[in-house]
Order: sequence, then structure tokens, then C-alpha cells
Amino acid sequence: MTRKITFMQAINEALDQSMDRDNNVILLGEDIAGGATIDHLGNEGAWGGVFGVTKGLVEKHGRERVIDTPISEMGYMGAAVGAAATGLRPVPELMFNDFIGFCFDTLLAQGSKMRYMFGGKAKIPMTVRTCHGAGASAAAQHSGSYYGMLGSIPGIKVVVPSNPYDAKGLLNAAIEDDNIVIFSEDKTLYGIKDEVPEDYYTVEIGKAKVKREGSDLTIVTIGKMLYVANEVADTLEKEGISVEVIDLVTAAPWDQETIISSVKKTGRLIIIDEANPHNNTATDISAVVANKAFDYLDGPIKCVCAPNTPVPFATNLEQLYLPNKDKVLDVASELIEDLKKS
Amino acid sequence: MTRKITFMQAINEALDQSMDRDNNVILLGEDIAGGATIDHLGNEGAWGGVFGVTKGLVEKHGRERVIDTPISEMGYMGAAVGAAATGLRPVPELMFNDFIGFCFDTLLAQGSKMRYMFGGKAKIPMTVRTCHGAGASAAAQHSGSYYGMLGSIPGIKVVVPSNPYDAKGLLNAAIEDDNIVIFSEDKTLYGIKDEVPEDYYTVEIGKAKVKREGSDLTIVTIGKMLYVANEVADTLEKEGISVEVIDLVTAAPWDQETIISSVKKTGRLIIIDEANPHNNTATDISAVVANKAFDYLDGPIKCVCAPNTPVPFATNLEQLYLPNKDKVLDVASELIEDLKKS
Amino acid sequence: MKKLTKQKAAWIYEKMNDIRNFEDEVHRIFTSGEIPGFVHLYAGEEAVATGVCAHLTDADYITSTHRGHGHCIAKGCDLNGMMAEIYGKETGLCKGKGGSMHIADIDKGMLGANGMVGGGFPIAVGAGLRNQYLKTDSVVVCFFGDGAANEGGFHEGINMAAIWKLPVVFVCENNMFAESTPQSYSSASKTIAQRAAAYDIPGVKVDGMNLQEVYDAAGEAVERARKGEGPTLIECFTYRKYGHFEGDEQKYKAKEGPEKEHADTDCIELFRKQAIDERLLTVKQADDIEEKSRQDVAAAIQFAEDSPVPRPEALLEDVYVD
Amino acid sequence: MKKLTKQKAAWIYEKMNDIRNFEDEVHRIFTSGEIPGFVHLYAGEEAVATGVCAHLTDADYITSTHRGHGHCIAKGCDLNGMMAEIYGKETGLCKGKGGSMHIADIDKGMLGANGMVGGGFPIAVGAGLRNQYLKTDSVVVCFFGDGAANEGGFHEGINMAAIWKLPVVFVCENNMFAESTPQSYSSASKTIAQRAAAYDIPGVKVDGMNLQEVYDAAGEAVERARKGEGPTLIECFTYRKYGHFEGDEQKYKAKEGPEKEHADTDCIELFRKQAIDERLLTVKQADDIEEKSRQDVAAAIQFAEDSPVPRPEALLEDVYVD
Ligand SMILES: Cc1ncc(C[n+]2csc(CCOP(=O)(O)OP(=O)(O)O)c2C)c(N)n1
Ligand SMILES: Cc1ncc(C[n+]2csc(CCOP(=O)(O)OP(=O)(O)O)c2C)c(N)n1
Ligand SMILES: [Mg+2]
Ligand SMILES: [Mg+2]
Repeated sequence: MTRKITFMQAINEALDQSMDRDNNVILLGEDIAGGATIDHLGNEGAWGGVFGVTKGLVEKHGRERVIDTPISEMGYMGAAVGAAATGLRPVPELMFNDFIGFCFDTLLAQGSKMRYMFGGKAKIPMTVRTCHGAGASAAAQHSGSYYGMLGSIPGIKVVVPSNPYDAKGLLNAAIEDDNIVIFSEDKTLYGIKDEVPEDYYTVEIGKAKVKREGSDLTIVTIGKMLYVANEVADTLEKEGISVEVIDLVTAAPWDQETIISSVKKTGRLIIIDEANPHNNTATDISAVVANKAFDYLDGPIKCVCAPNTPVPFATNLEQLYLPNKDKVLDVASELIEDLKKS
Repeated sequence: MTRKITFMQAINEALDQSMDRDNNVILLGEDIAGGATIDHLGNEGAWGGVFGVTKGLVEKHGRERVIDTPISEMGYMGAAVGAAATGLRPVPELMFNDFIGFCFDTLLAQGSKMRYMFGGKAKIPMTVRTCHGAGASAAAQHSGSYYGMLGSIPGIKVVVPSNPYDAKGLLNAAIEDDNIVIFSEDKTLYGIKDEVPEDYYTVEIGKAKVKREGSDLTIVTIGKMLYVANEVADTLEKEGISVEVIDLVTAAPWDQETIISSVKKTGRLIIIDEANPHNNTATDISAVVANKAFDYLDGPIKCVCAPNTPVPFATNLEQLYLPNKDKVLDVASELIEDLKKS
Repeated sequence: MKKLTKQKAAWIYEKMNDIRNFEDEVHRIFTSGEIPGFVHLYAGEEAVATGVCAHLTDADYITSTHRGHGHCIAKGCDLNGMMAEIYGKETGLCKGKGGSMHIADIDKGMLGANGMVGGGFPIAVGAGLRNQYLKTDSVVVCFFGDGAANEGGFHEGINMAAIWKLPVVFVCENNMFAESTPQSYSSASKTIAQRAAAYDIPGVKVDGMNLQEVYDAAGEAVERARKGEGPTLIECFTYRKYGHFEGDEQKYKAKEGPEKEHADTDCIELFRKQAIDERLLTVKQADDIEEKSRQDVAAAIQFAEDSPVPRPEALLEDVYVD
Repeated sequence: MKKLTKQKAAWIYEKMNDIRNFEDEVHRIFTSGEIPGFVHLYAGEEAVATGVCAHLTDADYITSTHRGHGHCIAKGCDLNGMMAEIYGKETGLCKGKGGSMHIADIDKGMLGANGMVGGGFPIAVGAGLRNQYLKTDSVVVCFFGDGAANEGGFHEGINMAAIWKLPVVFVCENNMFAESTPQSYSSASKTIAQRAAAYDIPGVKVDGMNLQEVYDAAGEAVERARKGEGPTLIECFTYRKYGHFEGDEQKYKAKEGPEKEHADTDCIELFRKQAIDERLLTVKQADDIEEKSRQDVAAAIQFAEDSPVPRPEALLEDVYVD
């Protein structure tokens, strides 16, 4: 049975079902239940997270498993590492990925390196839920996109779901995974609805998804950027250009095979990534393709990213900050010039 | 007057002369003087930093200006941001760049964004000295290379000197700069000697240096990787291949003009970067070139980086971890196949 | 207890009213959908910002929090520029690029609201170090919440300020909650003030609804700091009138009992009464201040609404100093 | 004071000797240039690791520091595997990939030495949370230095352990210095133990040269933790025999006065005397333990030297669990 539910509900359902399946799964975070120890609330959560993503979970699974933490990101993120190393399967929430600076060591130098440093004798099965992305007027310290930065750390996996179906399946897969998986949610997608099966299922981590087949141009997207690519593909298709759209799904380690075989077919590549433009996932993809599929390329590889600036507050500037259809069409026109002529 | 001094002495001299020139320059860090408040030492430093880089500075400039801090990286790095925002020109030392996880917020979300968030009304003139690099058997938590990661943050500049002359001139320039500059020292270079002028001078931040001109192949290097490229160039030159070696010098924002014009000339590009292989400076360069100079390329762009692993302790593994001449020759052979035939 | 001068009382009453009116209006406008983003209102806590900042001049610094409007106003930021900033307009204090959580005015010594809980600790220490290094007698006040007191930066910052005897006053606004999480749950210590013992510095808890108590404690701490005797930790027990941010259902707030009584205490009413009783203000003066404040805030709204949005080029400006 | 059993005393004396011999030998070998990297020796502080770990079983966890050899040995790690690890050999506890600063043996409850000062606080809290969640009566001991007590993680970790009453014992090894920086300079508080007041938990300072004092304090804290009564902070006043790391000139150490007296105290000699006086060990037993320990350490060196270096393929292994 499937029904239409929101991206947020899909995430909530994955957490709920994963907790049902495995008693070692616990959630940790600031106000993920809310109202801890408040008499008139009892097991009722006051918040369910700042966006309501974890609403209802404390009522069902109890405060032992849905744990409100003090504002101590290093403390609880590191605690998740310690709990994972000793057998639990914690799912800490970092309210905004922008707060990574308060707990970066626990990921960069502890959790991600333990297995290697300990000669393969540790497992850190933990899933860090967090959110990224501009477009919500949340300003410079609550709107960044750091999945790429996190994905540069060996030992860490990063998934960035673009739709409710993937969100549920990927989160389940992440929680089953024996590695640290960063599950990065675009906060502007929480409200989108789509068909999602009621039952538990997983979506494979590490596989990109070809969302639309095409032969002239490959557009690779991360998370929400899929929707930008779809708009672009619709427009170009009217001009007779056939666009292949690939949702990267896993930002690290990303699926080289799917991307390279697409580029071998189309010869043209655009990558859309909302991160700041340098040393990000888009440039990484570009570099790998420029190395491994160079002979198949009919033109330059184009990255469409945010500019090299913090996220501005004013709505008009924030819209200019984001990659959009026009920016992509702009670079696409350069790539497909020859196609149009013919 | 120049004389041969070590990389370490060059850095020390830059700090000394910058402090002489500007009373607002202060140094902060763990044991950068050493032995604070110990009676029998007085103003004599016990350490001068873990590698001795800051030796002698406290004796000359006093403990008010060469400040030993508690082991509180967030505290003193953030204090440097606060002091810079209010008019000083602090030069905090992060003993190893691997400790960045303890003070990442102060760079990611505070210092780098203040000017933008405050509408241009703040200046954060601070220079973060730190060290990176494998090869000293310092193991997984003291050997990483994170200049690329730091360079992905808008508002931050990153310089990576490869030799004593540049080290002195760049550090002076960094301290004069009104932005946050990360000055990242390869710890395995501290002992190398070269000619360095006695007088104060600066080396321009943002300019790459063509260290050797050539016409067949461009090799771009960061920091110590210059020496690998030189070995490669020597070897290839014997085979009649003319190699242009470019020292990137500034890892962010890096000098697109110099690199692109070299590639336009040679048509072939290898980038050597000791960072882990994904989302690093090498892939960034590759992506920019694959976009802006695609039509000039005669073959794939090759990045030679560390593997996607933490730094191993065992000496033999650590040597395998590092980019070296053979690895570069290996990828070069693919690029220059046609040249050899002709 | 230090008696307030008439002049000080008028200043305080004006700023208290400015804050309250500003926040009530922002609340109204946000509810109508005209302001985007996250907005955290300071209403209810006016006695803290004003009682502390009454001891400061433009040469002194403060660091602030996500709930920063009150600190800004008490530190002398321009109402027009603040309101325009919250609207995301070019005339905003930060050209519209910062928004509510990043209002700053370094010339006024206001080192920025801060979207990062606990972000202000080390910055305040740095400004204190600067004050000491340059041999000024300027001080720094670091405002932070009860929730922020559990961040590592609290510990690092206060310890550093204490070992170096920096002129920093740490002012905890304990409004009983961090978002929906009670202070009694998140802090192992009964009070935040008692944590001063970990740094061998004075720690004091005061009724944050009582302007005079805040004023006295802050006065002593600021004086101590100016004299080079080092930091003080002050905990002000207060409450926020609105939710954590606009949109908060506030299920966690008590509907009766001591918390409710605390919540129902209005620090502005209390101070008005005190000021009139002690003849620091006449009724007429108080009324005039209230009226002028309403007008000033209305004018700020008008200013913000009439202002243009930022130029598109502003997107790429102000990242680096050239 | 809890009287030691003969068996416990023998165990403790053996581990103390193992640590001392191990470290003295590593010192010798390092000086000869056969071991690469950073090595921080535990010699001098044996009473702390052994006095605490004497209360633990394999089901209990510890987190350690950059100065981890002593904790490893006291927690039951294999000397051969440890020495081989320090040599970077394939037979090392971490296959030669970790080195001195990253020795770990999770099966023995040893969650890793840690190259990051303060890195152990949150990990210990996590293991404590696990123990509590799974309703075990296992405990966690978090060893850390006086310098580490100034990291934010100290504050966050202890506060979290305290509010949740986690079975974690925080053991500060105050050896008077962090690298070359004295504790009296870097900490605003006179003692680390007094910081317990910031979390409403017990804090106690003991003579870390006196095995019995450490043993007693740790015994009480571990019992408290096992009973679900929450964390304790223990400060052990100790000293390291060698420099901060191998190669340190140690200019900062006092050449006379109380520090020198403290430095000259040998916890192993003291304990030998106590154990013999109290008839916990005979002279012969003590001598035998010493002799066996020397042999075991010599065998470990032989083992390490005879072992192969890691296979090249090991470089790429153990990054992800497949
Ligand atoms: C580092 C960081 N962690 C978490 C948050 C999310 N957050 C914003 S305000 C807040 C509560 C702060 O509580 P408190 O310090 O008591 O201040 P108050 O809101 O009560 O004024 C939280 C958790 C944040 N902005 N930054
Ligand atoms: C996060 C971090 N900061 C700094 C260092 C460098 N460092 C290694 S050991 C040390 C001193 C630690 O002192 P203490 O905690 O007292 O332990 P001790 O060495 O005295 O046993 C320092 C500063 C580090 N390894 N990690
Ligand atoms: Mg609060
Ligand atoms: Mg110490």
C-alpha cells in the first residue's frame, strides 16, 4: 500500500519503523521530543524537532529512546559515536548542518577514523540527520549546504534525498548501515508530497538514479536541484534536446558508474549543486569525469552552484543565490550550440 | 641581504618582523611560548611551539604578545575573531590542522561570515597558522591535510607555502591582509633550507608561481608536492617532454588565470594535492579547467592525491599513502603517450 | 543598592519601552506574513538588557544571541536600521544581508546577534583581550541564555577570561527554557550562577524582572571588570513573553503555579511603578516616554516598508576586504 | 579505606610494573630511533591507571588519552599487541595502522587512546548511555589530563552524564602540566575537582602517587555509578617521569621545592612498601612480579621486532564496513 505523504512524514515514518525493528536504535537531539521532564506534558513531546520531523515519536517510543539533549552538540554527537562503538545504533539530529562547527571533531577525527585507526576492529553504525539549504530566509548561519564538505571525509557516507520515497528508503538504509551516514534533508522540501509505501523498505545507498533518460545532455543533481533540472529538461525538450537527468542520491561516495556511463552516451555534462562553488560535490564529479570519460566529452563540463558567498538574508538576494532554471539554461546553451545548428 | 635559513626560521622571522612593524599583532596558541607563569623561566619560553617555530619570540616581545592559551581551541580561536573584529591583528596557531574540529564554528560560521552578515561593516584581519601533512609518522589524527576543506569556505583565504622564501613573504602578507588567512605549513618542510632575504618583504597572496616553464604538460602543485613535480619534470625532460610546473601558493581563492593560461599552452594537466581525493583543491582546479579551458585540452585531467583513507601509522603504509613521483609518472604516461609516439 | 539618577531612569524606561514596542510590533507584522525567516523576540526580558547596558558606553562591547533585538536597542542601535534589517531592506543595519539573527553595529560596540547558540563566548573573550591589551578601561558584556550555558564555549570562554582577568561580564538570561527544554532538565547545576565556582570568580543570581537588581549586580560586575579584577557571572532569572520563535505553540509553558506567576510579572510595569514611587520619573514623563516610543517604532516600520530591497550586485559584495 | 585483597594487590603490582617497564623500554627504544612518531609516556602515573582499573572488568569501558599506554595495560590489553602497534607492525592491536596514540581494544572495553585532547569525554558519555540504556551495570571511566579539563567537551560531557545520571567516572590525571603549561596557569580554578560543583556531583582530589587513595576514591565512584547514582569527578595529583613526549627538554619542570619532591615520589616503590608492610605481598612475590614483568616486556619487544610490517593492501582496508 502506498499513499501520498510529505517528505517530512516519510522521514518520520522511517524513524518510527526503524525503531520498531531494532531496539538498539535511539534518537538524540535538541528538542526532538521537547519539553523533557515537564509535568503537564509527561511523555507528550512539546516540539518534535524544530520543523516537527520527529513529532509523535516520543509518545510512541518513550523518552529513553527519543532523547532531548542539552545544547551540547559536541557532547551528544560524540556520545552517539561512543554509543555506536559499543553497540547501539544512534540517530543523532544536528538541527541545522550549519552547526557542524560545534561537533566537527566527533565526525572528522573520531567517528570516521575509528575503524581505520583501530585496525578494522570498530564499527560506528550511526546516522546523523541534519538539514541544509537556502530558500527559507534563515540567513547565513542556518542556510548553508555542507553535505559536500562532510562527504570529503573518508569513512563517512552522505545521502541527500530529493523526494519522499527516497527519503524513507534511504533513511532506513542509513540506519541499517554499519557506517556513519549523514542524512541531509533540504529544509525547503519538508512539505512536498508523493507516493510512499506504508511498509518498511530500503533504497540502496551509493546508487544514483536516472530520473529521465536522454541522449544529448546529462544533468546530475543533488537533492532539491533535481527539480531545477526537470524544469530545464522540459524546456530543452521543447527545443528538441534530449536530456538525461540523474539524481545523485548519495553524495559520498557517489556513483561513478552511473554518471560516467551517462556521459559516455550524451557527451555533455552539467552538475547542479547548491553548495558554495569550490571543493564541492559538483567539482568532484567534474574532476572524475574529466579524468575517466574525457574522450567521450563533446564540450566543457559545467557546474552550476551557489556563488562564493554566505547565504544572504534578503529574499531577493537569496533567490539570486540559488541555482535556478535560467542559470542552468545559460550554461546549457553553450554546450548544445552545435546540436541546435544541426 | 639574503642567507640560507630553514622554512621554520623563515616563519619565525616573519612573525618577529610583523610584530616589530605593528603593535596590534599578537600571537595566541598552546605552548607557543611555553612555561607561562613558571618562576624559574620568567619571560623565557619553555617550548616555542611543538616544533619550535615560535621559539625566541616571547623573550623578545613578551608574554602580553606571545600568549600561551589553555587547551581551548574554540575559546582562543574565537577570541582571535573577537580581537580581530575589534581592531587587533591576531595570529592564532592551531597546533595541527587536524584539531580544526574543536574550533570549526569560529571559522565556518563566525569569522568568515561576519563581514557579509554585517553588511560589510566588519573586518577580521587574522592569520591562522597551522600545519598539515603526512610523512612524520604522526598517525591519523595529526597528519591530515585540510587546507582544501578550509578553502571551500567563502570569506577565507588559504596559503600553502612550499619553500622558506615564500613562507616568510606570504606570512607577512597574510598578517597584513584584512581577511582571515589560513597559513598552512607542511610539518615535513620545517627543516628545508633556502635563501631568504633578511629584510621584511611580502609575497602576493592569490598568485600562483610558475616554477619551471614547459610546453607539453602542466603540473600544478600545492605545498610540498612541488618537490614531487620537480622530480617528475626532471625525469620526463630526459624523455624529451617539457613540463611546466606551477606552485599554486594560494589554495583559496586560487589563481585561475595562471593555471588556465598554462593549460592553454600545454594542453595537458596534472594536479598533485596531498589531501584526500574528494572535494579537494585538485578536483576544484580540474573542474574549473574542464569548464573554462576544455577546448585546449589534449587529454584527461589527472589528479594525484592521497587515497580515500585516514593516514596510516606504519611507515610503509604512510609512504604508500603519499603522492610520489611514480604515481605521477604513471598518470603522466597516459597523457603523453601521443607525444612519445611523435 | 545604587540609587538610579533621574536621567538614567529615563534612559532605561525609554529603552525598555522601545524594546517592548519593537517586539510587539515585529510579532504583529510577522504574524501577518510580511517578515520572512526566524525571529526570536526579546519581549519580557527588557530589564536584563537595559539594566546591564545602562552601565556601558559606545566604547564598551557586547556580544548577543539569536534573541538579540533587546540587546541591540539597549546598546544604542538605530531602530530604523534594525527594523529595515528585519525586513531585509537595503537601509538595514547590515544592508539587509544579515536579518534578525545577525544584526550588528560595531561602531556602537554591538558585536552582533548570533545565530549560533554560545557563539558569543569566545568573541567576547577576544574583545576583552583587546580591551586589556590596548590598556583601555572598556568592558565587554557577553549575553547568553540558560541553554547556551551547556555549550563547551561557556566553559572555555569563562575559564580564559578568568585566568587572564579580562574585563568581561557574563550575563546569563535564564528564561527557564531553551526552545522547549527546561533549564532544570538540561543543566546539572541548580543555578547557572553556581558554575562560577568552577572558575573561582564571583557568581550571582538575581531577579531578572527587577530592573534595580539587575542594575546593581551589573554595576558591580562592570566596575570590577573596569578595574582589571576580572570577570563575573551574573544569572538573571527572567521569562520570554512570546514563544521561542514566532510560530511556537508553547505547550511547554506552565499554565499555573510559580512559573506562571513569574511569567505574569512585567518588568516594565514594575519599573514604572518603582521609578514613579521613587520620584525618578513623573507620571507625565513616563507617559511621554511610552508615547514617544510607540511613535519611534511606528516610524521605524514606516522607514523599513518604504526602503528598497538590496541591489542585486550586493549578493557578491562584502565577502572579502579587497 | 577499603583493604586490598592479596589477589588485587598482586594484580595491581604486576600492572604497575608492566606499565613502568613498558614505558622505560619504549623510552630507550625511541631514543635509539627505532620507533617513529609521537610517543607520550605514562611512567610515573601508574597508581592512577591501576588503582582505577582494579575496579573494572572486561564489561566496563574506558576512554583514554594521547598518554594511553598505562590505561591500555591496566585495562588488560596484550603487551605484545601493544608493542607491535607502537612499532607499526601487522601484529599490532590495530594492525599497525593506529600507532601509539590510537591503541584500542574494544573487546577489552578499551575504547581507544585518543590523539585529540578531550576527545574522550563525549565518547565516554555515549558508552555510559549505552550501559544505562541496555540496563547493564557496567561503568565507563573517562581518563583525561589537567589540560583537557579546559576543553569544552569536559563541560558538555560531565553535564550530560550528570543530568542523565550515567555510570561514568571522570578521572583527571593532574600531572601539573599540559605540555609545558602549568595547570595553575591554565585553569582558573585551584583544583579540577572543585569543578564538580558546576554539575552538582561529587568531586574529590586525591594523592595520585598513593595507590590506596586512588583505589578508594575510584571504588566509591565506580560503586556509585553501578548503582545508577551518576558520575563522579576524581582528580589524581600525579607527575610524569618523562617529558611531555619523547624529545621534550622539560625546561618547565622545577629543580627543587614542592614540585620536585612530588616528582621524586615513586608510586610503585610506595606501593611495594605498603603491600609488603600490610602483608599483601611477600618480598619474594614482589620480586617475582618485577622479574616476570621485565621478561614479559622483553618478550613483547622481541615479538614486535620479529613481526612483519603491514601488507600494502592494508592501506585501503578498514575505511568502511562493507
Ligand atoms: C549551536 C547551536 N545549537 C542549536 C541551535 C538552535 N537553537 C536556537 S535558539 C536555541 C535555544 C537557546 O536557548 P537559550 O540559550 O536558553 O536562549 P533563549 O532562546 O532561551 O533566549 C537553540 C537550541 C543554534 N542556533 N545554535
Ligand atoms: C584537541 C587537541 N589540542 C591540542 C593537542 C596537543 N596536545 C597534545 S597533548 C597536550 C597536552 C595535554 O595535557 P593534559 O591534558 O594535561 O595531559 P598530559 O599530557 O599532561 O597527560 C596537548 C596540548 C591535541 N592533541 N589535541
Ligand atoms: Mg533560555
Ligand atoms: Mg597534564
